[in-house]
Amino acid sequence: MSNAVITIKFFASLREHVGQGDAETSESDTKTVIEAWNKATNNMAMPENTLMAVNMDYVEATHPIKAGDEVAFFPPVTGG
Amino acid sequence: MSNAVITIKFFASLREHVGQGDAETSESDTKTVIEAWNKATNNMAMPENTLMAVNMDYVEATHPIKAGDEVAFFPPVTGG
Amino acid sequence: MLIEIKDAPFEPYQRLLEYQAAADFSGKYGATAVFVGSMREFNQGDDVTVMTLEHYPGMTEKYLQKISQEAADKWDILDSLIVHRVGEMLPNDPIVLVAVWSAHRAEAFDASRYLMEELKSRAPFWKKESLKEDTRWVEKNT
Amino acid sequence: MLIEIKDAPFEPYQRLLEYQAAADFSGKYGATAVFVGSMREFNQGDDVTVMTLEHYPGMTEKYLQKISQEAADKWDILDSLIVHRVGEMLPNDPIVLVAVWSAHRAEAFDASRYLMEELKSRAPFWKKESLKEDTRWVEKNT
Repeated sequence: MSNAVITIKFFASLREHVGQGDAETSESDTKTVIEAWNKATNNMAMPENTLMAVNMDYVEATHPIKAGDEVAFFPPVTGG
Repeated sequence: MSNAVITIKFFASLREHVGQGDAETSESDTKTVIEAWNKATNNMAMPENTLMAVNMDYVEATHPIKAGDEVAFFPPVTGG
Repeated sequence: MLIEIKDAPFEPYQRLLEYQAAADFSGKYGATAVFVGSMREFNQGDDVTVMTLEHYPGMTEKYLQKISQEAADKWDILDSLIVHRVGEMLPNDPIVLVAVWSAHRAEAFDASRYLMEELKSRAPFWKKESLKEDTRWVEKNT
Repeated sequence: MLIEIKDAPFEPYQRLLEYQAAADFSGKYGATAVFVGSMREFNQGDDVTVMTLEHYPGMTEKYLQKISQEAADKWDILDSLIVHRVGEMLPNDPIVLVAVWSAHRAEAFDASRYLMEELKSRAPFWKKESLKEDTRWVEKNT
């Protein structure tokens, strides 16, 4: 986890919406979760209700990220 | 059920307390549930919390009874 | 909607599966809420070796039917099943099974709990515990 | 306290019985509250032929573990088991099993419902329905 790469994941309808499941970015130009979204989606509008996680914990869009983090975006969950 | 007999039943700890499971009495001298108790137990004091049923429905002590009825006395229920 | 009184040990999940397999709500239920009450080997600090469940035949069935109907009237459920044991039982033996099927979960949860609470307060069953040297009637439903 | 993700069909009551038989709470539990969620053959007025459950591997397990621990902290329960299906499934297939064992019933009822509500709102699973001529993501948990 000591490299400068940030892993980005999209799930379910959001994966289909952005047209990719996994992406990467570098620490240098992505300091927050929302910046990771903008970078990976080429500034697509984020759908309302999008949930965000960093290293598998729910966070807000302004949450800081650092090298090695895994950032995930997904729609409201519908399991159970 | 057209005879003049009233059937009286005791269950669980109350059966042991009064020393009998089943009794009978006649309509002529038992017009209410409490009278059936007094008749069948020879006027024992009725334990607090005793539950009463006539024809398998919960009733109060003053509930009237008639020939053919089945009257039951039992402690609070503890199933399940 | 079925209620059963059993005077011999029963396996609640097996009974549930049999009932479900024969039921006409196949494909319609998204939720099954189940409660199983079973015999503990201790109560109020004492070891219990045997428990005897007495009931009032006839009135028991009448009240289990009545509370099943009440649940069906109060909630949008597909079906319910209550099985209750009577007679002598041993630790770990199932005492009661309550199962409710519904399209969505809230109704199954609500109705199954209602059935248990009403059963516990209105169905004429009584427990007698055999301790090492004594027997006693259970006086409170905990 | 166990959580499992299954990518093939499972029989919830069978799994529950296996778990219970191997558990160390034998003789101590008087209450088992169980919830099974299963696939319905219709949703929002449409026939559903196949459902696909996607999840976020790793985060799913983390959150199921987390809510299991929360329930264990909030209520005096003996144990809990959560099994959740992923992948393609057919009508009547079990999706989720939640089981809670406790000495008395209130705790098992409360904790099992808590686990389901938290799972439904926080565990990263997503359902996609295959209709006769289309597929769609389920957007609301009903």
